[in-house]
Amino acid sequence: MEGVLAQTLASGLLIGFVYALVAVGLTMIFGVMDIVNFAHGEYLMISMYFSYWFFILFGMDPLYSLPAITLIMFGIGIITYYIAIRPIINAPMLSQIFVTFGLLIFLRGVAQFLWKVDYRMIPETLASGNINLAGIYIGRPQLVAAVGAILCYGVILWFLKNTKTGMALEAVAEDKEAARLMGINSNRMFALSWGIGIATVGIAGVLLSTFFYVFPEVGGAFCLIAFVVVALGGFGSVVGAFLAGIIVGLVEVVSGYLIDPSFKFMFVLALYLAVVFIRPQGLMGK
Amino acid sequence: MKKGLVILLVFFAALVIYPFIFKNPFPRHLLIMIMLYGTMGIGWNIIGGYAGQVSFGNAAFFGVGAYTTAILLSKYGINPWIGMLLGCFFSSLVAVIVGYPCFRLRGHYFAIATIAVGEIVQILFTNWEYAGAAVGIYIPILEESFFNFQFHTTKLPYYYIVLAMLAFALLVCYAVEKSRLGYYFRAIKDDPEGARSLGINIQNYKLVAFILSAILTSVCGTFYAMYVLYIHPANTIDLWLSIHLCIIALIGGLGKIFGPVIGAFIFIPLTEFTRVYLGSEGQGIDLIIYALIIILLATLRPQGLWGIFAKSSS
Amino acid sequence: MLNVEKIQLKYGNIPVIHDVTFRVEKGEIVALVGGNGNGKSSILRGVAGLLTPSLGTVSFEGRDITKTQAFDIVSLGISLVPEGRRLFPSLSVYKNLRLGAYLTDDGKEIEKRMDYVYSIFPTLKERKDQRASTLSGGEQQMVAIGRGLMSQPKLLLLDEPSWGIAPKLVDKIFEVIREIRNNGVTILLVEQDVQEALEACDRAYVIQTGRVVMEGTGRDVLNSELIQKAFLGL
Amino acid sequence: MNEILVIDNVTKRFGGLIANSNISFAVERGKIIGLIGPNGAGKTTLFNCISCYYSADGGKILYEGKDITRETPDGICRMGIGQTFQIVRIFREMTVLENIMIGAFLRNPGRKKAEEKASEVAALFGFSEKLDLKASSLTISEQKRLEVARAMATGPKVLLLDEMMAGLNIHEIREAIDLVLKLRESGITLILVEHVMEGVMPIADKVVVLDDGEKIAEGTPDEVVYNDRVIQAYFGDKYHAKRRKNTA
Amino acid sequence: AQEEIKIGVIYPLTGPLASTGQVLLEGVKLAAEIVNGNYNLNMPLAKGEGLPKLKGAKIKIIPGDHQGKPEVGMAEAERLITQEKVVAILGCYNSSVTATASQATERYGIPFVNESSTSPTLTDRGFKWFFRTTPHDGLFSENFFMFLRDLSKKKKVGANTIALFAENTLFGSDSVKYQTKYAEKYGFKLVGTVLYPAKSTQLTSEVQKLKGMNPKVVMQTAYIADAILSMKTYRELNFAPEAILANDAGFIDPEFVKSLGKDANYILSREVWAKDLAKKKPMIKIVADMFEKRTGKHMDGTSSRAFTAMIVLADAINRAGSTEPAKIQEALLKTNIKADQLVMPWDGVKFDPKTHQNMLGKGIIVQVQNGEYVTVWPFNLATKQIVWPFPKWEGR
Ligand SMILES: Nc1ncnc2c1ncn2[C@@H]1O[C@H](COP(=O)(O)OP(=O)(O)OP(=O)(O)O)[C@@H](O)[C@H]1O
Ligand SMILES: Nc1ncnc2c1ncn2[C@@H]1O[C@H](COP(=O)(O)OP(=O)(O)OP(=O)(O)O)[C@@H](O)[C@H]1O
Ligand SMILES: [Mg+2]
Ligand SMILES: [Mg+2]
Repeated sequence: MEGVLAQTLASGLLIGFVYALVAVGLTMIFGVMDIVNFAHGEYLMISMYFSYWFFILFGMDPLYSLPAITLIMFGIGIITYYIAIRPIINAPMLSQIFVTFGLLIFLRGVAQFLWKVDYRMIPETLASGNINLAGIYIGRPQLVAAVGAILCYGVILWFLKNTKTGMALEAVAEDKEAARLMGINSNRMFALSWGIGIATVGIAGVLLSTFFYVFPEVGGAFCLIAFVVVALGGFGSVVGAFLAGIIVGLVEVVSGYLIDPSFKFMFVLALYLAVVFIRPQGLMGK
Repeated sequence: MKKGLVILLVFFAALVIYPFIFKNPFPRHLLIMIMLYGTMGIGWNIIGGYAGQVSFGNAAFFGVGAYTTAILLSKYGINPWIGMLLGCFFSSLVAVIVGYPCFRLRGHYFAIATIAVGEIVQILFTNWEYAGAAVGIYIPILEESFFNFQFHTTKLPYYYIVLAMLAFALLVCYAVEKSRLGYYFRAIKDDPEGARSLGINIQNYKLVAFILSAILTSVCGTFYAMYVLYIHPANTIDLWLSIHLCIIALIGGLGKIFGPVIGAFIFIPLTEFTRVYLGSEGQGIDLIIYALIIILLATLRPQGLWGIFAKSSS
Repeated sequence: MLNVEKIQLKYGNIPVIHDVTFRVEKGEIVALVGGNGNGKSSILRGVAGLLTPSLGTVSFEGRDITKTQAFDIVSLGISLVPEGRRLFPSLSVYKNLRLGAYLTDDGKEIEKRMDYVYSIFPTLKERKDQRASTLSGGEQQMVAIGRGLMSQPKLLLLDEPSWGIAPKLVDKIFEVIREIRNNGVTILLVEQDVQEALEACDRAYVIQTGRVVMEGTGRDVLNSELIQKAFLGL
Repeated sequence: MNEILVIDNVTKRFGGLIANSNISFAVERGKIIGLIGPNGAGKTTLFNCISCYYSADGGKILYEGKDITRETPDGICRMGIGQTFQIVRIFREMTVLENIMIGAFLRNPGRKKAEEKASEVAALFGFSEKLDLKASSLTISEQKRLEVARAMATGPKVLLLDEMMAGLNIHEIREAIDLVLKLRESGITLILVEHVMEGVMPIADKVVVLDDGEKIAEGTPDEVVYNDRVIQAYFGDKYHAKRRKNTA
Repeated sequence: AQEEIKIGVIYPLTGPLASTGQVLLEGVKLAAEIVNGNYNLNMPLAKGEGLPKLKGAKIKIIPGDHQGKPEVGMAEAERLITQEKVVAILGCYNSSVTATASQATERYGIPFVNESSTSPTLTDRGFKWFFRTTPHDGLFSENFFMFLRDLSKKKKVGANTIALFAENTLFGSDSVKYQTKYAEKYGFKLVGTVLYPAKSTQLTSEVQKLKGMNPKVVMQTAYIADAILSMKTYRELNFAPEAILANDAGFIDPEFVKSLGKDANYILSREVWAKDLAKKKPMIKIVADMFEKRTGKHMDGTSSRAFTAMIVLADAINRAGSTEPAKIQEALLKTNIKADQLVMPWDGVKFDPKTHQNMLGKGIIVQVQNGEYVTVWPFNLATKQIVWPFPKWEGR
């Protein structure tokens, strides 16, 4: 029994890291621009496809194609900003939601057009297999993803806290006009936050592709969880998203095991509600 | 404004005559869906557009309305019209239970909370044996009559019922906008703290908006159940439904009485036609075109299309 | 140093500044005075690049900056302390000040300027970790001024620096204005305390309904009938 | 019972910082009270305690003899205490008239009535020409005035005004003074927080001075102005010299 | 010109089930092609072009997309009937959509032939115009236990403890209901049931639970997404019961083997069809090859059922000799297609006069061996020996 519980906790923790990794880009973009990117999951999907095709076409293992895909996704993020987001930067919140929602449908449509609706999966990667740790099985891909998540968070936090650009991002997030008066090019910062946000979800996609299937709507489920993670952690808080991702993973897996998997997501949502009733700004929000 | 009134009358006259010109069920169905979504869009607009509380959980009210009617009718033989009223009651109850704690939340926190509530309601219904769980409820087929809210040979009565619902929703919305409520809602949307300092109990007024919204949506749930005669959790309490309501209000114009009507008149045909004419090969082109239209609308007219219509009518 | 030629400024389609011309020489304190809503703040916004003139030109040190973006103008050495403070509300006092020196990388230099700001407003030092939004009104104004000083501009645009400041500290602020001018900073000042402003400045322009209606040395303007009647009500 | 508002030993802390420490004073009906003190002295905090945006950590606030310490801000307004904010809060997306109407609705539920009342108030505050402008297009000082008008429209018995005269020139301050006097005439009790002495001293019936969260003086303007402690903490040495010059 | 007979076909052509919808549509299209063209197959209407009793009229397929949404399905049915003037409708895969679309056909008095919605309730409604060719979940569930009984007789394996694992949608919960019922009837011990929300991002707690129950057989019901994910999770958590007996759907989806590669091996699934049935019925291979040539995909139980439904419908229209709905309905009731005329492993097609359920339908059990689905039950149709038990993950 204990072994099973330990296994459950370990599994929850691992998936929690993945959730955190998926969510970090969302919270970042929100933190800087106050925009909830509804299409976040679709970028995850796109990067999973990239990873898949790099594997199929060039035989590149996801772990090798990771840097290239991260860069490509960074570029895609910046392009997205200049084409779709910049025109609505001053529009009301709902119009912005509307545009990112349009992006969501657009990207799904493109994926469906290019790659059909089939489910695809990379059969075997460098990360495949599992490790048996004192009776606890840990999937190696999940482990790799978890390590990736931690590294990614480390880098982002360091970047935000210790670089001038990080500070500028914070300033732009608070008041973009005032930031301009400090000599900060707010547009460039916004573009950068999209670049980083999409690049991180790109990393998440590549790592996810080592153990999860991809199809044009794969983003949906992850995106919803990412929303909850971001809100639970506190919109805009990177540390919050990290904690919340782990909590959501644990709650989902443990409640699924101890209570009833049919209700596992309900427990996650109920947890969110419970937390914000006590702390309306989420765990770490401002 | 006189001219506006004339246009309104012409609009309704056209809606009344429409089924006599289009006798095929499909165009009638299309209009029924437009008006149904228009009604729900108005419901959404009251909480989301006027009071500024972006709800992605309105599908829960739709579901409660549909389920209340379906359960009462299929299990106890209770007349669907009574089911409609009770549906409103239960929806309002849900609105109060949910709204009371959630209205402390701001902006996106509230939006996500409403998603959570909608999803939780869906999960509950999916697992609730009594309500048919995932199988849902087949509504017993009764003799065709207005009393029974069932019509098998023609869509006409459904058409006029939903037309009446739309008119009712517009009236409610008009009454709200022109009264203190409407002003208060807008004030709360604009600056809740400021509103508080002027003696407005913002919690209560948000709740009033939510209840109105719930009632208008719940009525549509009942209608849907009686129209489709089969409901299950995935098609009645769906996050996408909530999102579509929001989009409809946005396309038309937030916080404008006619916004959602215009929104529905554009959105529903858009989805239908892209699907019918572009979707059947499953290549996603329909989605791409549809998405581009949405993005363009949001970018070029963030304030909604209402303005264009307003200009030409005044 | 700053030459504003016949500019027109608009909000949407409504022009609020018409054909305004003025100049600021190096080392001067120039004041813009005028009643409420007459467009003083708009002019400063125009110079700082937050509003782009629809007509006319703005040039700084001989360079045309009419169409230059606000953040590039800062790097030329113009800094605006805006009306309404515009702090970064959830950042600490320290970070707000630090952002004032965004274009500077030299840590020592930044510390030096920071110390200077703290020496003017000792309260800020005590509160350096407090979030700006929880400061009292006057404290926020101090941060706004301090932040403007942090960039060590060649030209400092001050929009109503004494707003919400206690009388004792107002005196201090005007002392500081003179002091930094003596250190070589040029100042363009908008101030409702007309008396104080005109006494402190070298030259002044009177703005009414978006136009310059009078210019001259501070003393002349102060003694003019227009000011005496309309602004001081004597 | 001529004291409409009694502040009784009010204390408010923020973490370790004591923003209001045992403050007590009484406000008489129909009077103008000036509340002054250096930046960060705790004036706005005290306002927020009275209007119940903060709940005081200690002490009581009595309004017409009733303890209101645990009321809500909207409840307070309905009881007859209106307020403005130090940092303007107007309904930016609404017109000037609509802003005032929101206030007016409190005692005039009908739209027609509210509109009439609002126009009346608008005229009083000099907004007649600007009724249909979007509030966000007003200058900041106009926005402050709009806030006062809005609060006025709720028909308050007490008005708490936080720095309504900031950013006005002498001429405009005189107009503001006239307005305040008019309000007092109509029976309203006013508490003004100001740093613009020209705006309070001539009209205040009583001045309360805070410093560092404590009340350091209370009295008529003349008493306060020559109080050494107040001069030292608040006015500064130059104040009297300047005052003499101006009145000369 | 030649007369065309329009038949409406409603499938989830966009949305989450689009891939299945496309396969279904292809199956129907192939059937129409065989009917319209001249093929030498022992199948109704294959020989000779078009429908002989209607002067060689050809079938024209009008597709409709329901996106998995019931009201859309209903609207599509109405549109197809009234605007496109179709004479009959075929669809809709998702039981919930079939439920509403068939209400529309019932209202308009148009025959509806359902090929693969397996919710038993559908034929309990007493509809006059609704026909179902496929067996439903009740029957399929029973097949599982018949299989296990046969197996224990033949191989003496005692697979007597069973855990049920299903997504909690219509399909999953219906299946669980019937599996529970038949477990009791056939004397098997149910050690537990795990229901979970479809399309989960992870299934570790579910698999943990199963592991804790320690069953010999897991009976699983899932669509493709969960099918793939659960297999990955079994492997990751090293869970290998004696058999995983899957309920069709995701486990026989063409993507299943493609995505999982070797990891898909040894899965047992209930099926309605398998390519290797061709060994006993050569016609199957010809049809399957045609399908593969057209689409680049293997034929499977989904497409073959859609194919068969189209043949059944075309046959009825032909026999009716008219496009009048009532005549077609009458002809459908008289349908009697023999086992050897079908690409299915059924005993034939013959509708129950009351429920309109095909009484001769039957499932098979297949196993993935070397990436191919081979028939292992009924033993008389089996082409390969069953591999039992499911090998442990490590040794593979
Ligand atoms: N964002 C805006 N949109 C539209 N009009 C505006 C805006 N900001 C200011 N105005 C208008 O421009 C005019 C000039 O405003 P400005 O703020 O420059 O005046 P000011 O002289 O600084 O006044 P104050 O002394 O009140 O600060 C005013 O009539 C004001 O109504
Ligand atoms: N939420 C808060 N958290 C921490 N400190 C606070 C908070 N609100 C106010 N303070 C501190 O309390 C003290 C009193 O603030 P308050 O706003 O009451 O001053 P004030 O007298 O209104 O000053 P001013 O004239 O500058 O507006 C200030 O030092 C301020 O920094
Ligand atoms: Mg100004
Ligand atoms: Mg204050």
